[in-house]
Amino acid sequence: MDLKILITWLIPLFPLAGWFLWGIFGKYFKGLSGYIASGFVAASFILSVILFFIVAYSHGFTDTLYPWVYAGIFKAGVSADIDRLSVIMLVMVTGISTLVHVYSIGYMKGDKGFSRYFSFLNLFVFSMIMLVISNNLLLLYVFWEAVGFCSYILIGFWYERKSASDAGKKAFIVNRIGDFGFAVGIFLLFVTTKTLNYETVFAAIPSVPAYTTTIIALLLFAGAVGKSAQFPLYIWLPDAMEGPTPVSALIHAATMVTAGVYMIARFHVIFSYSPAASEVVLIIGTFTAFFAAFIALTQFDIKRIIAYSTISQLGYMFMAVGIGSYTAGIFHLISHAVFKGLLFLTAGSVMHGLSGELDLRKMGGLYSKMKTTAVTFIVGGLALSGIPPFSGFFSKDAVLADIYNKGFYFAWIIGEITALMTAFYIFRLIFLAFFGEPKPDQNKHAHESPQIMTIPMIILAVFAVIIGFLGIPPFNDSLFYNFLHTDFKNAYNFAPFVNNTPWYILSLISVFAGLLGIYAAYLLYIKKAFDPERIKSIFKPVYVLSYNKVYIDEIYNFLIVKPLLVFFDFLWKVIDVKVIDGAVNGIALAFAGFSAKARRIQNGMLMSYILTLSIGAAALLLYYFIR
Amino acid sequence: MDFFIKYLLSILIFFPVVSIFLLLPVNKKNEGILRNFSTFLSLVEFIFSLYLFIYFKQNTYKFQFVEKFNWIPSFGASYFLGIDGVSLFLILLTTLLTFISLLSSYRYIKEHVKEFVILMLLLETFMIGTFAALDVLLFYLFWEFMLIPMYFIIGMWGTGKRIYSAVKFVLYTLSGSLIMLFGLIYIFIMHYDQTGDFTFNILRLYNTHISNGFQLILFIALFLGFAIKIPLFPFHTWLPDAHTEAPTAGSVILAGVLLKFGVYGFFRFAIPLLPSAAFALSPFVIILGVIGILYGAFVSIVQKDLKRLVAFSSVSHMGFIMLGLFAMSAISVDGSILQLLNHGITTGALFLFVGMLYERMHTRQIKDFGGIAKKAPILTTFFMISVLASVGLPGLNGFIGEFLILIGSFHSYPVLTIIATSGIIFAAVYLLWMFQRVMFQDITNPAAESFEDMNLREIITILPLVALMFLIGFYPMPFLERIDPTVLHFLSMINHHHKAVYNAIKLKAGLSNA
Amino acid sequence: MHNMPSIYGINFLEKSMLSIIPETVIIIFAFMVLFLTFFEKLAKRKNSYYLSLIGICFSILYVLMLSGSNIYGFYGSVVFNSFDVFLFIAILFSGMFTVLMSKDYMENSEMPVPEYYSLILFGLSAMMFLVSSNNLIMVFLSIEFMSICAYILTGYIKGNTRSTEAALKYFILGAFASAFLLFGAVFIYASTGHLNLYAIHSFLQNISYADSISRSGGMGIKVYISVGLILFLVGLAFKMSLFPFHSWTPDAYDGAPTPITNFMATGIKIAAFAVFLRIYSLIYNFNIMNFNDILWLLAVFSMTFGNIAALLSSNIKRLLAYSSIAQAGYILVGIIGGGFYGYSGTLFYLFSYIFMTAGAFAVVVIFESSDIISLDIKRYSGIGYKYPFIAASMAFFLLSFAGIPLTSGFMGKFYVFSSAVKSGYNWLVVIALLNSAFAAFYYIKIIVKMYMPDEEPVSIIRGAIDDGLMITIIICLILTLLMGVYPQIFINFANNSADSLWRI
Amino acid sequence: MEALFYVFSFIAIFSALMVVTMRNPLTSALYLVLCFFALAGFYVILDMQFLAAMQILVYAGAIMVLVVLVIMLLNISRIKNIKSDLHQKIIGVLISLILFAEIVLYIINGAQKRPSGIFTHALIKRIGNTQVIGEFLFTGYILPFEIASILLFVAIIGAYLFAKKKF
Amino acid sequence: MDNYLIVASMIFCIGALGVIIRKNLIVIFMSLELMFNAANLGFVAASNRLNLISGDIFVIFVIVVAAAEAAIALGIAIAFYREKGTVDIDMANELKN
Repeated sequence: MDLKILITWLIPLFPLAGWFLWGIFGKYFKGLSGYIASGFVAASFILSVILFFIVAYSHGFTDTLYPWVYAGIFKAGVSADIDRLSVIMLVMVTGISTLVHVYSIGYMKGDKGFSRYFSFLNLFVFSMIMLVISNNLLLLYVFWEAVGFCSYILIGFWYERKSASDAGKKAFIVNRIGDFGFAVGIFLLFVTTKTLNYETVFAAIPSVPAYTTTIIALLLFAGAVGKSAQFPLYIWLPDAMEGPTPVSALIHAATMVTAGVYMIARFHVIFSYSPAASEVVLIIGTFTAFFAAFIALTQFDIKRIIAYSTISQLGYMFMAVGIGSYTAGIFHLISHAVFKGLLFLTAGSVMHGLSGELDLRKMGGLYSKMKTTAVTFIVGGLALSGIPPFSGFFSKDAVLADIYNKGFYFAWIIGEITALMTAFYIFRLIFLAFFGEPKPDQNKHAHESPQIMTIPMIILAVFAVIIGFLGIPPFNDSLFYNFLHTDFKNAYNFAPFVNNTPWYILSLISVFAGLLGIYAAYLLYIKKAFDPERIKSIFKPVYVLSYNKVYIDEIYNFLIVKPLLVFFDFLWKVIDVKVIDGAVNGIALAFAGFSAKARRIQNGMLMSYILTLSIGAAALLLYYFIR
Repeated sequence: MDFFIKYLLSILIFFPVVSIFLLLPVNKKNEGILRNFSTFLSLVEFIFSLYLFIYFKQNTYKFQFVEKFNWIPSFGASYFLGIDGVSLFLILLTTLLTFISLLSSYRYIKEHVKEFVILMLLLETFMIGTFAALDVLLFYLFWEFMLIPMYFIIGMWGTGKRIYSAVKFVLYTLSGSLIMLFGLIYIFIMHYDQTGDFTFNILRLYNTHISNGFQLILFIALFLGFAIKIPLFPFHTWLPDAHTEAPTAGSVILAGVLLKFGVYGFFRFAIPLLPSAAFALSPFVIILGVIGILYGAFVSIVQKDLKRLVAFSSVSHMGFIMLGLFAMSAISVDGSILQLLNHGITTGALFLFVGMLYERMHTRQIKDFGGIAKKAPILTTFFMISVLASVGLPGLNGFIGEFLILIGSFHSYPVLTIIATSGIIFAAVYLLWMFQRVMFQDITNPAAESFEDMNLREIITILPLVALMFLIGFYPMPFLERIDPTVLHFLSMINHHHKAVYNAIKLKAGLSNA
Repeated sequence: MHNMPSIYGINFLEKSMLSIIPETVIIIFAFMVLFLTFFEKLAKRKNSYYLSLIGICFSILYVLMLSGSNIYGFYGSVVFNSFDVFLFIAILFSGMFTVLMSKDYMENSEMPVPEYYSLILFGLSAMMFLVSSNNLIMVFLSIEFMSICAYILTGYIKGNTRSTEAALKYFILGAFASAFLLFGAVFIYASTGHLNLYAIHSFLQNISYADSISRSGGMGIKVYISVGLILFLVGLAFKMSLFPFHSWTPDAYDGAPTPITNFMATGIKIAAFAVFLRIYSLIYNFNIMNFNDILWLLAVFSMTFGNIAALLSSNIKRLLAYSSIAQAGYILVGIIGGGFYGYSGTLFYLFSYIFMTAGAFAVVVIFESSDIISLDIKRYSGIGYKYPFIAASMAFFLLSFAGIPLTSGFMGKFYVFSSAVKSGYNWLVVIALLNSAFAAFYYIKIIVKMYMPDEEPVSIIRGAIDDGLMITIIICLILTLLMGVYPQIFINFANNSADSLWRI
Repeated sequence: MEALFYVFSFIAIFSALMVVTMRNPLTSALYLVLCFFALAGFYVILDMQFLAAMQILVYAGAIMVLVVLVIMLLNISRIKNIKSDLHQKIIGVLISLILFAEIVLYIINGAQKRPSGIFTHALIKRIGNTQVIGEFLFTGYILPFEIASILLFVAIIGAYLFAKKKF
Repeated sequence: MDNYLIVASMIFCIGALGVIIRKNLIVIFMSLELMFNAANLGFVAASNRLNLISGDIFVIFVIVVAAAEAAIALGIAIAFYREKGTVDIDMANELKN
């Protein structure tokens, strides 16, 4: 076998083996399983890097491991499509996974589900790798759901907590709603093109009628909406913070939730041939970005703030892919993976230090107690706010600049406002948690996390600083753009550039917005120039709306969940038991009634028997007579 | 060995009967021997059945392991056995599930053990016979008598309203199958009138030309028999009762094998015999199937009894299978057949787990459980795998079947398929919710504190099923490549017949016009 | 008319005598049994029992010896052909089971024994005469003979008001129905001028031939004969216990000694169906009127009424009585179906019907004791575990009644129903099938009681089970199973006998 | 002959009606005897003097004496008190009328049947009706004759068994 | 022949009427005898008109059967009377349903 093919299949094999090992023999390994699991993922990472260079210096390839489902004309194999997009994703996924694995050894120490945790984490890595490298939609869908399952099981990792298992279930079901659309999209695609292989699908798409393409694209996008937590299916992601924090870092920030963006980038042919669908992507992305940031403004749970920020940032990515700037989207995906992973890990470190405390109101002045954590957190925060030279600056600017230059001004304005809000809420978090007076009761035991946790944080922080430079020179000349763009050359350019505003002007505006947000946070929470309570009361309706997450959960509950449950109960208790089964039992009862009547004929009276007999005889004669 | 392979089907059919005779001399009191010996014999049967798989020739739709002897020449009935890719797997499923359910009932069945094992083995004979029979009368013989052992199993070892359920089960299915018998007799007579060939050989009956109007009537007759067995939506009410009250082994067999007979009947009899009617009525059947999918799922969501929930989920799953079968594209029919196996495996496993929970807690109410995961990690793991397979999680068996069904049906019935697809959401809702309430959260019931994990016997019981879930999920080709030629032949056959009838009628109409 | 020399010819008489040898043997044995009363010592219960069994076996032997022959004896009074062979064997089996069942029953009662057995034997011979009769006089006489034996046997339990009441009801209704039959015979005779069935047959054939040519002749005769046939049918339907003429069935079955109930349910019913089949095949279907329409109604009503009335019965004998009304309906379906296939099916069903009914009644006898409560199906609670073999057999017979495969009941039903489908009586078959699905309920009710008891099992057997009963059950079981699994031999047998119906 | 027919018909029908309507069973029995005599008269008209004699001997002589004997045996005063219900009477009359109407309608619709046999009035006169019947009875109908004898025997056993007080 | 048959059927129907409306066992039995005799009349008339003998033979057997039935009937009547003290058929009401 060719070396690169061997490498390709070894990459998923390691985590798969890990899952299997820890799942079955976990209890014999105990603490060791964490190290070995990390080692497995690290091995995958190293192989991914090798593969990256192989692909970077040669070209992509596809390979089929074995035929999987062949039924009639339907053919799908377990096969990989290795191109630049997938190797970038591979390196990102395995890289961050490795770090999170290492981090988890410290974070999960002493948990009784230690090996179970690593088992499922490995399974997740495996599924994510397969999702990234798959070369047909069926395989993609399989691992699309598989990562959802891993997310489900890891969110509900502490299953004794009702909230945790509820959150897991919610994540799974909401994802399923999106997957429903995704599945229908696949069906339609298959019916239209008679194939699910990327190459053949893409070859067929240009000749497909536009409205069909649009429907397919929208349905596929529905899957992305679910997976990548976009409006209106984002509701599971904040709840998903019930899981262990490294899981949030890996799955709900860096990798799985970005699968939707990856998917649209992967199917750029379909989306670019349907401007309408792309517009929908843009609109949903823009709205989600703003909306999530708006909610994040007033939350007090640090993980939830970061979760809303993730939703918001995913909105940026969708804005990018929605206007056809796939490289910008992927670039933001990568940089976001790094800094958001970092933010979550540091948040986890904070929790670890505060023995699980999440409420911002009970924190303060942690900077002195946990310096590494604080510094890395601030790095992450700066990256998120888009302050140069951190990675967020480059990637977010690439997105916003493209939006502006392609003429989507309204989206651009929203994006900038969102950037402002982003900077505000993340620095509100930083200022409240790490600065100000320490809260006496909570911070007594506050301590820095062990090195096994801090080292991955530091590594990520370093990357958060340097990875942005892949975007140099900014705009469509960058290293990253040039590297990746070859993969998107099939795309139909439905949104050409209409402006040629220089990048530095746009960047300046962005940086200004970011700084303004930070300054506002500074004024409010460090300088205490304004009383936050007063602002609260001024904007009371807005504040309440934001604080209660726009009541979306309640609306869903009231409008959908409750009526449906009542309806289902009605179906069971009335339709099933009363109507259908009632009819069946009613027939039986009717027969019993007939039986009682029939037995009355047989009343034991001889004269009535004689009568029956003679009536019978007369009736037979009569029958012939009237015939 | 040659003899063994040549008469393998007969050996499979009659080996359980022989086993019964081996078991008869055993004293009633010797429950241990009875249990072990019967389980061993069913294992031997299963191993025998594996020979079918080994010696099965793949790339052909032709019937294999054919045996044909005169039986009742006066009716044109013969002892005619043979299997194709579809019945092959259903027979394997039968032998496997019989073994598993015998193994699973060591703890559940406490009294009348001898009667129980004898009835189970008897049931096995009839189930295999039904799948192997290629003669309509022989088929019907096996099909109908099957009710009786099942009836005893539900009625004698069941719980709660067992007698009501057992009687309902028998009467419901009996009425359907008697109407079906009418249809079969009618076709038989019609074939005789046309060709003068007095035969119940299904392969020859396929050539009967029946006008469209008659086809519709006959199809409805056959439909009733098969649809009740499946059970399709408005005919399903026997199922929750029977499943709920039956002992674990009974539920496993009922869900795992008996429900398959309806679909098998459609596949082998109703559709090929009456292709035009099947084409004409397929939208209605599919609508019923789709209603069943949603209805079963909806009602499952609000169930309070574990077994009843699983039972209603069967209604939902069988709806998918009907959708696939009647969409009549190669992909969807392949999927349906595969899904038959999957449903047998997963639902069988689910019932086993419900049985294990019941054995330990003596309740089936969902609210009485909670936090079991803490006490029984192995059980939780396997249970979860089964639940996920039932949900249709990719990588497990349920997904492949459902996906093939849906993708195959989409072409002809896009709207209905979309509605059906939404069933996968609700499957996740009711199963995961159930799983959460039973296994997760904190322990509320003090009885759960002493919950034991699975023992070795139970693990052995479950392991083959879980292994199959993964095998079909990851590598379904050994199954699909055997099913596919049969299905393709099935489709070409009904298309051919359909066209022939259509042309004949057109010809007639043309002549009458002229 | 008759040619005198040939009448007195020796050959003729010899042949004629051959045709009634089986009956004669039975009658001789009946007299022998009866003479046992004269000798105190010999009148012991067992002697008459064994003697009657020997007589029946001899008779069977003779039937088998004569099986190939086709004799037209006593100036056309009787015929002996394969049809008779089949039904003789069926009837003799029924008699044998009755005798076998009786031993245990009689030992526990104070009734005179030899008379009892001799009456059974007389009844048997009457049934056989009825089957072989080929003359309206013979038909009437044998029916009356058979009925009189049955009346006496029904009221045999002295001092039991139920038994006397049953005899009374049976007698009055029976005589009433016989009067109709007789009056019907008047019209048949008046219109055709013949009493011999074959002669009537050929007469009608000529009429319908003439009818087909001229379209005018014979109309009046048709009117005449149809009123005769309808009245005749009333009398026969009474014996077959079809719906409006069924009313004696439950009461007589209930009150009679159980072995005699079996005798009535199997022997009389079969003999009645046999003669109906013969008359029907010879006379009824000459387009005189569409008698199938009438039979159709009778069949549907019988099935439905029998099943519905049986639904709530708690007395097992009454339940079986109602079920036998329903079964008569099913059998009639075969006759309606008609043709070779239908008649053969009817015969097959009749044959299988004996074994399931006799088996079921044998089980009833086992569990019966002097009090009437012993007939309540509640008493069958839990016998499945106490007496596994008997209960399993009972369950099997009940399943056979219900028409579940593997039993003769299924094959019989299948046979008659398919013949009806063949003749185009689709709705009839659908109704019959629905009926049998519905009927399964009350059969299953008994099985539920046996195997899934609510209360503790009631032990009711008075001691060791009698050998005769066990033999009956085993024979019935084997034959019910055999006819359910491999019916071909019996079908051939039935085919032969149905075939001989046409060979005039 | 015609006149005789009507006379006998009248007597037969009238006495038959009396049989079913009289309260006292003894009276009914006597009317029944009268009816039998009328029927015997019919048989004489119809050339069957032998049958007429049989009718009177067997029916009026044997059977009716038996009936009367039984009536005497039973408590006559209690028997007389058995009343029938009115609605039963109405239904009975209705049904009998319908039955009668139907049968008569059939008879009227049916055409006159031409003679098919050889035993004309003259022939029977020549041979003698007793001889004709005897010849037939002992040739063509010998088997029924024998069976009838056994039947009577069985009936005697039956009557004996029923009437016996105790075994 | 028609006239005879009409008379016969009239007697037959009167007999049937008697069976239906009377509750006295003895009278019912007498009514049955009437019905049988009606048939006899029919047979004799028919065989006379058709110039046949077989109908007359039938009559002889009917008479025999009637005698036998009379014996049985009276036996049953006596047995019934002994048990119930009456011959009212309404008292025969133990067997029902």
